Amino acid sequence: MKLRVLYFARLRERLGVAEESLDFAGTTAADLVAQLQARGGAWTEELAAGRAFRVAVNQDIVALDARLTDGAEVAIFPPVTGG
Amino acid sequence: MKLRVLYFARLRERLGVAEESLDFAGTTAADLVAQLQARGGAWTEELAAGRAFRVAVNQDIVALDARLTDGAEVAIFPPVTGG
Amino acid sequence: MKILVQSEAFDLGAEVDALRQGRTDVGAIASFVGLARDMNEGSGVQAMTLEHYPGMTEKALAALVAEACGRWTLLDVTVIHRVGRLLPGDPIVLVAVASQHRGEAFAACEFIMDYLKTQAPFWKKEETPQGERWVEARASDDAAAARWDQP
Amino acid sequence: MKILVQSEAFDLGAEVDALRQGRTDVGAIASFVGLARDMNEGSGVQAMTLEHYPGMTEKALAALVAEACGRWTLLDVTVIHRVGRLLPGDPIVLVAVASQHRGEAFAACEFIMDYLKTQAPFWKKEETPQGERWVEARASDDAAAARWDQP
Repeated sequence: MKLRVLYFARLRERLGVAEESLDFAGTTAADLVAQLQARGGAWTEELAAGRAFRVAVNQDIVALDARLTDGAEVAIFPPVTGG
Repeated sequence: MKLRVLYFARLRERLGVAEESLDFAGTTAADLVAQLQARGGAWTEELAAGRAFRVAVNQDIVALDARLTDGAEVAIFPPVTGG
Repeated sequence: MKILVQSEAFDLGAEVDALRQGRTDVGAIASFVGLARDMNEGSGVQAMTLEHYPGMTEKALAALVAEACGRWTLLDVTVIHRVGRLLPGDPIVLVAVASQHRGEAFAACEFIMDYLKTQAPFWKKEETPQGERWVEARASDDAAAARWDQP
Repeated sequence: MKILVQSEAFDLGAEVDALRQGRTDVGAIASFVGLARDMNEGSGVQAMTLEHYPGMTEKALAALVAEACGRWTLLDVTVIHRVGRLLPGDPIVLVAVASQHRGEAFAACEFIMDYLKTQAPFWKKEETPQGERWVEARASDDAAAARWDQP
């Protein structure tokens, strides 16, 4: 399936990308994170287990076992700090 | 001793007086209330035991066992309802 | 600290601006405006008149603010309470609290309102279709104030 | 209900007036303004930039307001959050809640702020004498939001 993946704030800067289109053969958000982590470098480091990041699917924050669907907008970002 | 006694709100209306100067031979706020209650009519009714009223001495709310001093400003009023 | 008892209306925006003007250490301003409603205890209210105890009112409000400043770290506080005749929709009371962090601003603002309701010598008389009536003190206000009592 | 994400400043007085204009059933308006401070985590802050996630931000704020309306009886709510570059002293966020009674207005206003701090996709980057830094999420904000979790 095709996904649109967005990155924000510190993760956007560290990964060097704000948005990309991606082919995804897995099932869950955790599978996507594993696929991205396999890219090495900052990807491996920032998306390691235990690092604080959030995943939103179609603009709702989800747990890592959430299932992804074709055409979904997935966003990965640090814990929020507004207000 | 001499006291200046003020009445507010519903009590002022029911008692028909906003302010008076008073000779007082007792000791405590409770003694003053008993002296006023002895006037009969609305005084007896409004200042009866169990009726909700507050006593302030020199602009601080006090308990009925507070001692009064010569020249004190004593105020008697219903529970407050501002805000 | 600014404490006023007045018949005139107040300007929330101007009062909050005054709390933060010329300073960059304020992180949070919690404020409250209480307004006259057209309905109370199940019957219509056409107007109300607020009576107070001049002298004691200011003293009681200053004591409330001092108590709040002792409980929380506050940068500034404004309390304005109106007296006289007010119509439904008219603002009655303003409390605004500036602090570094929001938790303290919210707590102090609500504390001042809760204590004001039970400690400051104001009384409301309402004009209703059935005539004039003095508003009775409410047990819920005593309960709200009691929440802040220290153990 | 009014929810805005904007770079422009907001006007607290005008927003609160809008909540009460033309109605006489509002008894209480609790409001909160969060401001940029010149100091955070022990070092000076010369400016900050607020990034957000367009689309999700508005959706997350609307969900917070809907959650508040489900928990309390509210008459109206306004939430405005600024984005872009801000200087110390600049207002960042406004939450204003109108209701019949003050307890609900205070609770809903603080609830919305606490949840906004942990749920709405905004991120702050500070400019300090030591360079730029992304603000880290604070455990105290998680704790403040957790207070509202239902048992």
